[in-house]
Amino acid sequence: MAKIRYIQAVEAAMREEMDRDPNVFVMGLDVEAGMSGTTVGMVKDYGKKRVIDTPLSELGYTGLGVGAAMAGLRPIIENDINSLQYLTMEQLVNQAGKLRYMTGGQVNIPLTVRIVASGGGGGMAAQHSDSTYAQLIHMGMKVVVPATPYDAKGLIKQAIREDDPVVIYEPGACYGVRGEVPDEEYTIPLGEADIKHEGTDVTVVAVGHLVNEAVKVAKNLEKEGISVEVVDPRTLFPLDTDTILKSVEKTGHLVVVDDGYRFCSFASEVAAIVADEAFESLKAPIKRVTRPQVPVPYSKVIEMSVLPGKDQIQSTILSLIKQKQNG
Amino acid sequence: MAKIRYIQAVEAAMREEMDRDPNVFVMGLDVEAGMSGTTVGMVKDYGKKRVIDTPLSELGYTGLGVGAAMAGLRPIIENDINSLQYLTMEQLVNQAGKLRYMTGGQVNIPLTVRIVASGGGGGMAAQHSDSTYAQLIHMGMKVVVPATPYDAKGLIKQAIREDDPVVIYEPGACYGVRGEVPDEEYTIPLGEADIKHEGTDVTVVAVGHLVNEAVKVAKNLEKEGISVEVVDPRTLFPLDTDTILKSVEKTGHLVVVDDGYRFCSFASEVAAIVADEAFESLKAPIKRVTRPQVPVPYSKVIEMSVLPGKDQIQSTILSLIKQKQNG
Amino acid sequence: MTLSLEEKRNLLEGMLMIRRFDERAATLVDEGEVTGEVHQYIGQEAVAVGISSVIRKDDAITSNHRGHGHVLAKGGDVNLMMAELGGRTTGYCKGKGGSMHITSLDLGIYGTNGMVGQGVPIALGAAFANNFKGNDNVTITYFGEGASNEGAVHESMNMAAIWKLPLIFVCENNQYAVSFNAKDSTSVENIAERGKGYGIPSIVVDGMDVFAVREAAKEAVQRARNGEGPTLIECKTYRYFGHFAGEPHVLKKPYRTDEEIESHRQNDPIERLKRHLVEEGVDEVEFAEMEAKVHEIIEDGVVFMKESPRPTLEAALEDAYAVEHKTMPVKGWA
Amino acid sequence: MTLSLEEKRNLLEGMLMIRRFDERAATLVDEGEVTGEVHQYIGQEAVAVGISSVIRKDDAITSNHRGHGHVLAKGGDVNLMMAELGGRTTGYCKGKGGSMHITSLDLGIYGTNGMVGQGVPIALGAAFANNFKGNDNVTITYFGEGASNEGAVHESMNMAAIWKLPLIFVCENNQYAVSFNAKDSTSVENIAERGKGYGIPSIVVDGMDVFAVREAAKEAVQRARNGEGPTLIECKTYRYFGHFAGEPHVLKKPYRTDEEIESHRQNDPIERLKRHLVEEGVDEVEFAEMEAKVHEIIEDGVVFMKESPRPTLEAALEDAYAVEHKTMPVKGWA
Ligand SMILES: Cc1ncc(C[n+]2csc(CCOP(=O)(O)OP(=O)(O)O)c2C)c(N)n1
Ligand SMILES: Cc1ncc(C[n+]2csc(CCOP(=O)(O)OP(=O)(O)O)c2C)c(N)n1
Ligand SMILES: [Mg+2]
Ligand SMILES: [Mg+2]
Repeated sequence: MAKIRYIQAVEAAMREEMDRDPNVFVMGLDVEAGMSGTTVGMVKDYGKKRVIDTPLSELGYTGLGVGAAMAGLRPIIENDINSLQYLTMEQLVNQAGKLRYMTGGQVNIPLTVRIVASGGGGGMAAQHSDSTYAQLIHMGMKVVVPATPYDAKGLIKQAIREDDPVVIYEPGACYGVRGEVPDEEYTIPLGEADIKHEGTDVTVVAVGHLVNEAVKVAKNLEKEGISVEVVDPRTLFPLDTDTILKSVEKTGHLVVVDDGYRFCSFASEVAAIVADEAFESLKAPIKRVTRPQVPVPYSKVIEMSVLPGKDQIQSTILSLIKQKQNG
Repeated sequence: MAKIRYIQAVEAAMREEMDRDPNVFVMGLDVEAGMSGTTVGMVKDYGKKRVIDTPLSELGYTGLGVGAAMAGLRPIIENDINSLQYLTMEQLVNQAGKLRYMTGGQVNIPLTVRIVASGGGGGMAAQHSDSTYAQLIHMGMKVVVPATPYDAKGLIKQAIREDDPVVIYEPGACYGVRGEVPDEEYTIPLGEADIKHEGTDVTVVAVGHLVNEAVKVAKNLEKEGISVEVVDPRTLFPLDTDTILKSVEKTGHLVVVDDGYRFCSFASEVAAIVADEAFESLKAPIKRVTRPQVPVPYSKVIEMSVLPGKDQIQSTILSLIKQKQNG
Repeated sequence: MTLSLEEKRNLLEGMLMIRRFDERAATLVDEGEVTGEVHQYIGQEAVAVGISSVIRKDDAITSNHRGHGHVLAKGGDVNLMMAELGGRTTGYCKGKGGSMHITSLDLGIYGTNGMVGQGVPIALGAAFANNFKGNDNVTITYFGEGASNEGAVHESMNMAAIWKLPLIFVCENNQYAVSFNAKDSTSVENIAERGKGYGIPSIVVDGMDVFAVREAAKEAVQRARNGEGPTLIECKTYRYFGHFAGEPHVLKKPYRTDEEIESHRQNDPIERLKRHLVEEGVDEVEFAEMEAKVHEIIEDGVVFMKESPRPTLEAALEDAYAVEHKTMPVKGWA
Repeated sequence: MTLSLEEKRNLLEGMLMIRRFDERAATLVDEGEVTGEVHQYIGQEAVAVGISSVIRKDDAITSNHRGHGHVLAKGGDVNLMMAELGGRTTGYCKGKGGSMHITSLDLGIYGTNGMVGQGVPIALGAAFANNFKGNDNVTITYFGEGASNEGAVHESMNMAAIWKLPLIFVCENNQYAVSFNAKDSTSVENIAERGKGYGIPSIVVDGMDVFAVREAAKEAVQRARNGEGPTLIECKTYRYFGHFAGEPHVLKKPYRTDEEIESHRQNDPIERLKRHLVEEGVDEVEFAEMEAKVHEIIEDGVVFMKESPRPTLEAALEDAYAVEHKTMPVKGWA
């Protein structure tokens, strides 16, 4: 068991899969130079055949990934801005996401797309700070958002092996996080949630780096006698609804925490599922902590003001609990 | 008051705005020939300067719309497949949708994008049958889905006048619908819901052509003594939450009906809002009637099986009511 | 031109098959057996047949919305195609894809495609994979002159060029993208001009002349197999009918004159080859026999389709994922 | 070349202003006053200054991530730029846009832009609008050689050509897109080759020579004003520093040698113009005075920035829409 940083877990996952399967290759902008920090030195170890810099042609190289995957390779495409997704939507959603179905199950598309350092907080302004996974979830694409080094390694390895397209969002705010990772090989199946903190009063379903923030809040509130259960879905689609529903059945209270824009977000989905399937257990309104419905501003102080974090999680939980105590 | 078809209302709205404001122009694939049926003869009446065929360059001509709008024109861009949106996402969401904010309010972008004959049901297979509005709502773009000729005319006229980008989805299933439209000029403000059928037992919030289906169901069920209120938000963002909440406060029951894929859909959003803000009024689980999480198949029989319609709306309402009567 | 008479007969039969297939497909639309849009390849047959005559089964193609000809020329089975058009479980895609999505990986057909220009990057990927694997397979990507204005095509040409991929860009310039005349949609006479901007050898050929297409393709294929990179072949051609079967019902005002269409029919690739074969001593009776054979195959296909089952409702929820999950399929209502 | 000495002095001062501005911007990043990424324009000054010297205030530009030079040359105010970089309410965009989004419609600056290649279709729209309005304004769109591989650029070139829009494509070929060498990202020596595929007059100029850029621009502007359509000007240039300020901290292994960088510095556009001016009899003392003046303007800008207020938290929720709604702004938590 070694303690490593998230960014190292990401790299290790790719390297192990590249060692294991010669059909795996990495492609993206500046991957040879290792600009993102997750492919440093890879070109030396795997050669230019498998570590490939692309021109600025996001739609084209995503389509290349689709075709190469259909032909039996296992492309890992690295995008180092969330919003590059927009340029690639057609190939991602309308081709990669549909061709298996449209061909009657003839073709597998084992394409992995990694969104490096996803999210905001870098003082990069709105075009570089989006959260875009809800768009893909809506279209039924497999989406993974690992919060810890352990999850990152296990889920990225599984994503590469999965015979379907999988998009992985690696939150920038997690890159420096350290955590234990086993020395032995392991993978984590898609669609299995993980309870990151057990509790009985309130269920918090959180995504990505906000899982870690929610755990901090849970530990804080423990001291005050409030017992928070933090559920990390890890895979947003397919979604492990059972674990979420079971938790809400126990606690009767739900806060969903998601660094996406509010409307039609993953948070909305979890709220909708629970409002249907665990309605009888609910003792209070379902609360969401999300981005507001505005782009992310450049100026550092106010940037942080639109991004959800620990404070908002904590005060939302407290408002529910207070209601509970009063009610 | 004349009874006209939806498709005629769409055309009339554009023509009136083009007559009113010389800065309005229409651009898209085959608009000169009038392929979509909504621009027939326009080139004769307004000239090639204002009715412009574009090459197959969706990203480029959407960007053209953004720049032209910044420069003071009022472009109407016509896309006759929902999924053309994918190619344009960067200019739509990351430029048009953000530049006002990012420039500190300096620039207005009065761009109108019309999605002609949106949705499925045409036996065109998955790539031509998507529902894509949730992606834009998520990003805070203004989205309108008119269900009737009256709404189409009033909302399209308003969209063209609005100083923000607005995307209008004109459901294919509505194109043949006939309805009354006043002879006098009128517009409908964005963000005002319309109660299409009053009732007291269940609130149905429906979108687009499913509004019309929901009204049929409401009339059906009226005979059986079940009183259904059909709320048509008309504008999905900004959303008239007041009208929805008020209706649920009255009925205590909610079914959301949306021809979008289920996860992170507009239906999810309405459910999430109500599960938070009208929780105390809710007497039963919130039900959603949506597309399932699979692409639309080609084969006609099964195509209809994945698209939500009257039957699913009716049986969902009945299941809620039965629960109510039993509970 | 060192083609045997037998080979030339095959070219003719290939073109005839496409023409009769697409004529029949249109009547099936009228009959309500085929839904959505059918884009007839009629007039352009020499392109697909000429190209396919110099590639192997293990070579790949990607195609577009107007793809029946490409598929047939690459060895597509008429029964399975008809069944797909009819939305039957026996079709290439179990009735889930339809006309614009016929795919057969076994035949190297990486799919016709509903989105203009988007088959091109997919072909780039197939070519990339062949290069990666180190085999000598080539990939053909068919697209229209309209599609050449799509960003995806530009991006793909550049990448194919820099990596010297075994990819052949076949631009079928039939002069229209739906109603939009190529003269108005681009400022250059030849789309082939564009290839130069990527350092791709590019040529223009008479796409109504199956021999000419074949010759150009031969050279391009050789270059690709030798690891010398992509070629762009622009085939000047013409479609005789509407953009899709049924266009006249939709568009009251035609965008082309009857005279224009007629002038291109004078160059008909099938008639030209027939004339050539007659010169070479082939008896016209043979053509009648060929017609009869083709007719039978197609009508058998129609019967096969009509006798095939339609998919069940459960089928609608299958095939989306290789790896399912306990929560899948996610249904749309309770 | 009929430039007066005064005009040449202005060119020098324009280039010097850009260089000193971007030097200072980088130190402000180090000081933590400026967040995100600052992409220095240093080395490329002759391009923006040469182009801007032949256009009017009511002409428009769109720019990219490396846009300070374009903005300054188009008349950007140092105070307002510095304030924007510092995220202050007094900045061009009230601190909401930052370095990559400086916009001033008043000055015809349709924005620097964070997404590579995406300012180009916006410029197309501005040019379309001028054509629509029937005025004689021109639009300049600046983009890198890396951006030239984006589909959006290709699509825009074609549309500009078919509609003969008053748009000038200025490709700044500084030989790298971040770490990716242009030799590897495209197979042609000159991006200008691509223009031919659209029928756009295209030329290559020495982008380190402000006179050469100016001459090329003059001709292009004239053509555009006369309604004769777009031009593509490829400026061969070089950036002296990292892709963004701070790159050396991120990339351990440099992708260019010191020798390579030094060899380009030999061509420095500022030094070249200075030498020319000395030959024309300008006293070196003048340069020192110019430096002092530029220095003062920039330092005043820094002071202006530092003394300006940062936006309030409420401001974060403002400016997204021209037409608000009773439910707006939609907050992210209760
Ligand atoms: C990306 C995209 N844009 C638009 C359409 C609608 N559409 C289908 S075919 C077509 C014309 C294509 O023209 P071309 O590429 O020349 O092929 P042709 O039909 O002439 O064979 C259009 C506009 C589409 N399917 N996909
Ligand atoms: C669409 C898009 N892709 C990638 C990036 C990340 N990125 C920013 S600048 C840049 C390189 C651009 O190269 P070039 O166009 O040559 O301009 P230069 O930086 O050399 O001035 C990259 C890859 C981006 N911002 N936008
Ligand atoms: Mg064509
Ligand atoms: Mg560059």
